[in-house]
Amino acid sequence: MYEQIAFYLFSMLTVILFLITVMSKNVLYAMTSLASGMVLISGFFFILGAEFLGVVQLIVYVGAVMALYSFAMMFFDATRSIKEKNTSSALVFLLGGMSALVLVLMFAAPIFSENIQALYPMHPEAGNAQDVGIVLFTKYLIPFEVAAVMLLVAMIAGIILAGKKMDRSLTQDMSVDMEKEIMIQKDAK
Amino acid sequence: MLEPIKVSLESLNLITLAPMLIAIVGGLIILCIDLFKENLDKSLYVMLTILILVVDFGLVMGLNANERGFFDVMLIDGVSIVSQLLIVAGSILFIPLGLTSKRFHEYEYPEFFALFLFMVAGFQFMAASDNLILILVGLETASLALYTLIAMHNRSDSYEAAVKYFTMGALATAFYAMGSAVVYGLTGSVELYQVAQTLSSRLNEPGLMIAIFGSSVLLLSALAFKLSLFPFHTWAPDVYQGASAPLAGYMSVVPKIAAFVVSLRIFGMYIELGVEWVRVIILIIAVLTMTLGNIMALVQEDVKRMLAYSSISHAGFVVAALALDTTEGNTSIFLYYALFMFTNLGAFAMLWISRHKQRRFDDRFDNPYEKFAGLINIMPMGAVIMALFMLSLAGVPPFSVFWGKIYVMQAAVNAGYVWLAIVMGLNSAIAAYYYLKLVVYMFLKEPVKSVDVVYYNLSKPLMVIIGFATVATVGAIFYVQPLISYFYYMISASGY
Amino acid sequence: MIGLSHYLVVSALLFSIGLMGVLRRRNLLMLFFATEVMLNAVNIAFAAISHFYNDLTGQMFAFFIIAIAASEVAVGLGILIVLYKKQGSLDLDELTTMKG
Amino acid sequence: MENILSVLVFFPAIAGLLGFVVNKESARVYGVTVAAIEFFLSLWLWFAFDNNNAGMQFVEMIPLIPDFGVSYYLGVDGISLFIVIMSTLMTLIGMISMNIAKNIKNMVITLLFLEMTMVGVFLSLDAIIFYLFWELSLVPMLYIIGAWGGPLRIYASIKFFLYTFMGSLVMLVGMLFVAYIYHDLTGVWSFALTDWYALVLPVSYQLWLFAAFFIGFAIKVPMFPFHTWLPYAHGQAPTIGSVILAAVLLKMGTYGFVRFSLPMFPDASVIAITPIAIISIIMIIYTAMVAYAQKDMKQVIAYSSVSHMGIIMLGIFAMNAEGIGGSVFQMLSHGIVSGALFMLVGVIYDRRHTKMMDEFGGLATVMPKYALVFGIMLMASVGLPLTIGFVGEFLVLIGFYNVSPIMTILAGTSIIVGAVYMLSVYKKSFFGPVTNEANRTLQDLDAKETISLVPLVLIVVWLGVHPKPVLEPIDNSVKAMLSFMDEKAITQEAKEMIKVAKSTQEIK
Amino acid sequence: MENLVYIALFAPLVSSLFAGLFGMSPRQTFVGIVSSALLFVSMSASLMLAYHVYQTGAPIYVTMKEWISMGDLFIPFGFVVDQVSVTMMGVVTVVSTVVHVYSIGYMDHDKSFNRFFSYLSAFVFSMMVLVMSDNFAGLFIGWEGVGVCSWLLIGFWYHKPDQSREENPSISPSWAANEAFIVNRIADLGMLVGIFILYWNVGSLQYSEVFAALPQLSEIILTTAALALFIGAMGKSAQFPLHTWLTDAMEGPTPVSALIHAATMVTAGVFLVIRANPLFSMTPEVSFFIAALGTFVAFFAASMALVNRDLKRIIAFSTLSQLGYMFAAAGLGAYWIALFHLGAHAFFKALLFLGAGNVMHAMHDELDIFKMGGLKKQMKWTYIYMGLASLALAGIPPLAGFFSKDAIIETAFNEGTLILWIMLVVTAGMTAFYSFRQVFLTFHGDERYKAFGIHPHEMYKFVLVALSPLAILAAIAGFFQGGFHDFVTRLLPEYQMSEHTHHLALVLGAIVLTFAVGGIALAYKKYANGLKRDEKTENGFLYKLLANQYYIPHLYEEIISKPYAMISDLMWKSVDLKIVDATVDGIAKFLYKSGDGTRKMQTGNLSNYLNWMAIGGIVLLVIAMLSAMLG
Repeated sequence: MYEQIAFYLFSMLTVILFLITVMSKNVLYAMTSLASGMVLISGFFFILGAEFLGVVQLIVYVGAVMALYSFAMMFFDATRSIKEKNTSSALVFLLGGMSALVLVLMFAAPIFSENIQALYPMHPEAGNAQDVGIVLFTKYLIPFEVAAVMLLVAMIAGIILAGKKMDRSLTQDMSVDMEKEIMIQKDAK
Repeated sequence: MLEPIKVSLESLNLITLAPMLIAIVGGLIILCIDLFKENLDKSLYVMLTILILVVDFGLVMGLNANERGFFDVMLIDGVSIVSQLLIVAGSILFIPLGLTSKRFHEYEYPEFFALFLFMVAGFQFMAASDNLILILVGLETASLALYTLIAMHNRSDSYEAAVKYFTMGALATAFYAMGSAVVYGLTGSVELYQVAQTLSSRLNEPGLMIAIFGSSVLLLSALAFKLSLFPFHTWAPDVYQGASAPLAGYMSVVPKIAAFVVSLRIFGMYIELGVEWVRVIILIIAVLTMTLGNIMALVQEDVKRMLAYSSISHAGFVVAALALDTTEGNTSIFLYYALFMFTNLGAFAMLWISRHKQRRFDDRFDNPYEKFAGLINIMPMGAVIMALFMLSLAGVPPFSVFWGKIYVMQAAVNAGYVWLAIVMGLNSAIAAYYYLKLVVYMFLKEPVKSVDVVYYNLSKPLMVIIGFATVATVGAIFYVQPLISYFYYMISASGY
Repeated sequence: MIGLSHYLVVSALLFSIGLMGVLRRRNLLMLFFATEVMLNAVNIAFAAISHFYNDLTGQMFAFFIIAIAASEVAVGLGILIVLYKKQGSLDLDELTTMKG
Repeated sequence: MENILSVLVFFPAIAGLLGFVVNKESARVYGVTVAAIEFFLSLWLWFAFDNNNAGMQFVEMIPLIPDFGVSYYLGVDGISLFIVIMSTLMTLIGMISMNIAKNIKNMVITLLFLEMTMVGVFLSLDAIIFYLFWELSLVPMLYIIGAWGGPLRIYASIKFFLYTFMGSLVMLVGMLFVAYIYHDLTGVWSFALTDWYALVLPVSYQLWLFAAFFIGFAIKVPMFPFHTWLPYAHGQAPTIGSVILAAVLLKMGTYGFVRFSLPMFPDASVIAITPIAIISIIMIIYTAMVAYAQKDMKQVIAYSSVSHMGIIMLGIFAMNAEGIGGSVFQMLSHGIVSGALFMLVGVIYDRRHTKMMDEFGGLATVMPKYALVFGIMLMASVGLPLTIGFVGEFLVLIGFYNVSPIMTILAGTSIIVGAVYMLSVYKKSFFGPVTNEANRTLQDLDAKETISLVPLVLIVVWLGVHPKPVLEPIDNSVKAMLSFMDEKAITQEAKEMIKVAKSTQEIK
Repeated sequence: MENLVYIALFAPLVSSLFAGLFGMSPRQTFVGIVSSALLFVSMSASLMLAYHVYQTGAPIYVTMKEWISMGDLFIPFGFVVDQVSVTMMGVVTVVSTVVHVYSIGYMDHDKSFNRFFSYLSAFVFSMMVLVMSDNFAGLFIGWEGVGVCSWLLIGFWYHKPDQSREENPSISPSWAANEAFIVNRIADLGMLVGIFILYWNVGSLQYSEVFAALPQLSEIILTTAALALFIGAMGKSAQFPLHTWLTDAMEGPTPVSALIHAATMVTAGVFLVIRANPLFSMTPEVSFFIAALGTFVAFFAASMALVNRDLKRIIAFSTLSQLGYMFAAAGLGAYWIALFHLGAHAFFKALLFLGAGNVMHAMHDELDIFKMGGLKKQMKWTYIYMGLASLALAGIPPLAGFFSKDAIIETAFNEGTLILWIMLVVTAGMTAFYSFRQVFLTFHGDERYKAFGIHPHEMYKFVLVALSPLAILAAIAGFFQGGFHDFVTRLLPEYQMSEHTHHLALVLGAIVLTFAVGGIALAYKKYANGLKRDEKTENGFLYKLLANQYYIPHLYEEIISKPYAMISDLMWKSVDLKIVDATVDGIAKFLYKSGDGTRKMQTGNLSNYLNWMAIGGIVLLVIAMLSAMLG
């Protein structure tokens, strides 16, 4: 019963919040509603018994990602409402509606099957965090490590791209080649 | 409390990880070297990268086919070995293009090479797994690195390219994730061999077709983006144009090989299961892609952009072979890209040596056709070599791409798709026009502007690379046999 | 009783909302928000399927999607920063030098 | 000298590569020397050729891609022997007569590569190798037309390339399909023609494959309505380009019909007789009329080529030794005669820089030698007995008469309409008073031109009077091919239509 | 004997090549002399062969070498010297030797003197090949060879410009040459078809084998073969409707007209019919058609000659008319008579032409007989020669023409074809009239040429001497009729008049003679005392019709030449360029345009790209949904 109430409440709220995210002209509103929506999604996770995921959702999304976005927003000075020449809403709603229709139809299909045996079954007695931990560090250790590399890549990327060195473009600067030649000449001397 | 899990080290089959591990560790080493001593020359890093990749290549060679490792996440079958070899070989061939006589922004970063190696590792993971999670993670690792590498060229075009590529990539990721979710919902698994098993038993359940088709379509949208298939190709020309020539050339080959492996595993599975619909859709997309790519390439003013469209068209060719789902068809994918790689390496290297820091011929383009006008008078060997590459791309025998084309067409004919082979043939004829256009400019027109700028960026290492590409392009006839027999053996051994 | 389909339908709706955002947004930052929405929608689907199959794989996938989303934000914002430095704007309509 | 064929194919290519080193001023002499050596090599081939052997000789086979059935497979028989010799001869003659100031070195190198591809096409017995040389031959020609041609040269060269390329790709699909069938039946991949000959295909397959090969060959021939690239190519090409194009490249198409279509698809060929004959007749009459309407001398010769190719096509589909042998001979004759005619047009173009006939008139008075040679070639072109042109045309018509008298009569109008346009060219340019002052001081043939034209005149007469040495090997090979086709044909109609020569029957 | 055959055959070739060597050098008299000598050699050899054949009665077969051998087709260079061919050889070599010698004088002032001899000898060689060949292909070689030489010789003065048809009915030598060649080619196609029919039904082209196999062939094949061969003959012998070229061919130098367009080449058609007599005698319908056409042409040509003012054209029409006679004879089965008339005609017609040449030479190439008159004073010998030849032509006894022509007319009577007989008789009268109209207008009456400031003079002596053999032959050839009959009927079918005709022979001869004499008398009355022009007649319809050759050349120009040129132009400009080529270019342009169109989707705007991607995905999803729902 609680589950039902929570589900419908969360559903309605997320839909509304994400619609605001998508429709709002104000970055701040959009971002705030996005953050709130994500919190609510973690609520879904809790309902579904994926507590660990819910926590990660809160930490990573609401914590890290939204923080990043806020910083970015400040950097881009995007607090004021933004003038966008949005794509004609007819097309947007048509496409969005269509995709919603098709996806809903698809998911309305009897996807669920009783016959499917869980490959990595949950153990309600042990708790979600332990379950996740065991699977993550056995079966999904490799993706986990690769994800680490991915994060490293993202970090390096962020550092480089936002770094000062990017301010002077060697790609278009012909003088750097001169410098090099001069240095070579110096060495020769 | 749960039982602690005991796993023996042998069962993990760690060797399957070794090649990627080398690349990742290599990337880390480069980062460390930079920490210890700054301002080392790019040549060092290029050579280090090559060395690391060579070791990587060697390790891939040493892998045994049809093994699984690490809780079955890693899949080392013939396809993954072949594709990894191609990925690594492609990387080895393209990275020395950094050794130009002029300095370009990205090569001044040691991180460039680290990212490059991580990217290679990412592609290798894509190729060496049938787990949708690892595929996605590998894909993202590689893609994120690639976006960065593009942006690091550091001029407004490359940012634009990176943004376009990135944003569309993010959308594609969403499609991929949604598709995987549907697959997961259908089968309770994201490991393709499990998926195939479960799906085959569920295939006859009523009302499920829509979900099966839907899952395939969502995954197809995501991979079609990577493979630059119509109508998901729109990024390709802009990104090629914005990226530096070596990277553009690289993008036209290596990521596509990785994406083809994934497509092969996913759509091969669908077709194998008897979902003919997927084959039809892929064929339609393939025909549209090769045709539209071609006719758009006809009207380009920039050689690099033209090559971008042409590589779209080539991808259309190959994806048609994929849809055939025969051993020959699958072999032809790799054969085609192996042969295409050499030619494209040469073509993009030629663009790269002619790269000038300023756009002296056109405001919008680095490599307008006019730049190559009368190249025969300025740089006869260069013109001849470039013409060879163009003819090869056009599919004139005996140059390398011809053998790829003919094998693809043979595969189509063997699978009973003669009309497809004819469409391919006619498309090749259309394609010949824009390749010829460059040849015409080089051989039959008078130079437009001063002479020196055309090979502004030339250096000895690049000459070696171009020489290699030329030899590989011209002499294809002599190594096609071993390639075919090896690829065919590996691919049939892995059951495709 | 709330079944799997309910969750999936919510997921589908959210995915479509995200898609609409991607379609209509011209500001890159806002566009990124929309992609986040799409990924989150998928996560709901994974978590729900995982719950109903009593299988952990879905949660794993959702977990990795979160990681990917985070990395994408980092790289994406990095690119946006260089772009903003150069262009002074995040408007897509001003980002059309390469075309045809 | 077992590998003389390889030598023939690759000698010019290697010489072409080495040619990059040769000094610009000496390039021409180098080219002539190489072409001469190549020509003598081909003559040696003839000398060593066994006239009584109707099959392939000097066969060389090296597997290149065994998994795919591609091998380096060369051989020569009576049909290809003389086309090869003609190719080397015309290259030599063209090289001698060449009158190009710009970039002569590039021209020489290009020609040598072209020679390789030409010889290669006629000697290959592997479909893929054949296709390889076939396609490769487009490239040097593209360059020759495009770099040394007239004002529309780029349009013309690209049109030439793309048109033929398009057709040959369809043909390639056909080849792949044959290979597939071969693999299906035998389990072995092979593109070797001799293997393919053994295939007996159902008629429906034959028809489709015939159509695929037809497109490839027909565009090259060029058959109506695929001929429109030819006037542009000829009109824009430099003399040497036209000579080679008309003399050799067009023959690739007709040679392809003889080498591929007939023996591989006998039933389909028999079914195709009527449509092809109709197209050929259209080619003969229609293009002759178009030729008559031309104002440009070279265009007349260009269209006349199409008309003559119609005769050749007709003979190939006569399905008897007279017709096919006549066609092969006519290929040689057309090669030499039209090559010579193009050279002759080049002669006047070099002097006056125009090819418009209304600019001339009365040239016979000013340039008697030129007029004489032109007249001889003209007569050969209209098929005067005792010139090379008659033998082929006569054999073709007599051969096709057995198929359809009515169509033969229609095709036979070629001797009338041919005379109409050729004589009108001659009258407009050579007869009448000298009206244009610019023509009054024209030089007659110089030494270089004489040296290059006189051998052709001699050949025209020699082979017109004594064609036996050439006809005999052709005859043997064609007869063998026909009896083979007859055995292979499935349908009764085909068996009836394919006429095995009595002499071959007696041997059996 | 073989050697003699080769000498007879190749001496003219040697002569031609020898003269050809000097073809581009200035005039060399010795070239003419050597050529004539070689022709004399050929003539001697021919006559010796004739004697030999006469003596032994056995034909000589010579096979020089193989020419074409392909499939089952085998064609050698084979020659036969039998009664028919040796007759022809004799006629050809005699006339050509005379013409060669004559030409030395006639072409005296022409700077292309050497070239002329080369062509002329080449013609003789071709003609010899034509008559001597023992197979149809060899015949065709000669057939085409003489065609080319005729082309070369008609167009000998190629430098003359084109004129309008009113100024010069044959426009220009080069035009006339082309016309002759092309018209002949039309007929040659028929001949080729005949050859093809014979080959595919007999399997050989050797006369002996073909004729031996004829009885096995069906009637339809025989008829078509005969008809096709006769079409060939029609072209070469300028039978209606392919006759226009012959009068235009008079543009050539007069010796050429004499040799080619009177004595030898034009009779090749007759020769063909005679040679292939086994075939024609088996096809009575075709033969009758030949006879009827011959008769018609005889009459038709004679009618045109009545009013013509051109010296050479009159003779040309008369040639045409006489060819008609020959065909009539051949068609009626009297092959030997045809051959006899052929020989006789060759002599007197060559003589007539050469005489006309003298006149032209004297008159500075003036040809209009209305501008001549009274030339007999200045040109006595020529007058005698031409008068003699005209008498022979008119069929006045005892000259050659009488015997041969009379025999033909008698044959027509004998065959019971009265209409033919009447026409032939009337034609004989017309022949006499126009011949003497010409003679009188040229040699008698007032000296009209003086008004044009011309000073005529007689031809060189040696030329006149050289003409004497012809004159003698024209005069006496008729007496050999009996001998000739015995000689050739060993090969040719015998033709004897029936008893009935034999009885009437004198009467018939008298009727013909009456007509001939009547014609001469009429001519004498009208023209012997100078030209009296009659405006009314000249403007009459009939006169104009005849003077304009029944408007046939105009008609041909309007319905053949002009439409052909127009259609050709249309084919090129409208069909080839606007349809065929434009389609090809259109496809290319369409592709290029669609490239331009589709590249618009590449706006450069990321938002559009994302839209495309989303559209792609959604469309695929919708297709997926639809196809899943529809099954």
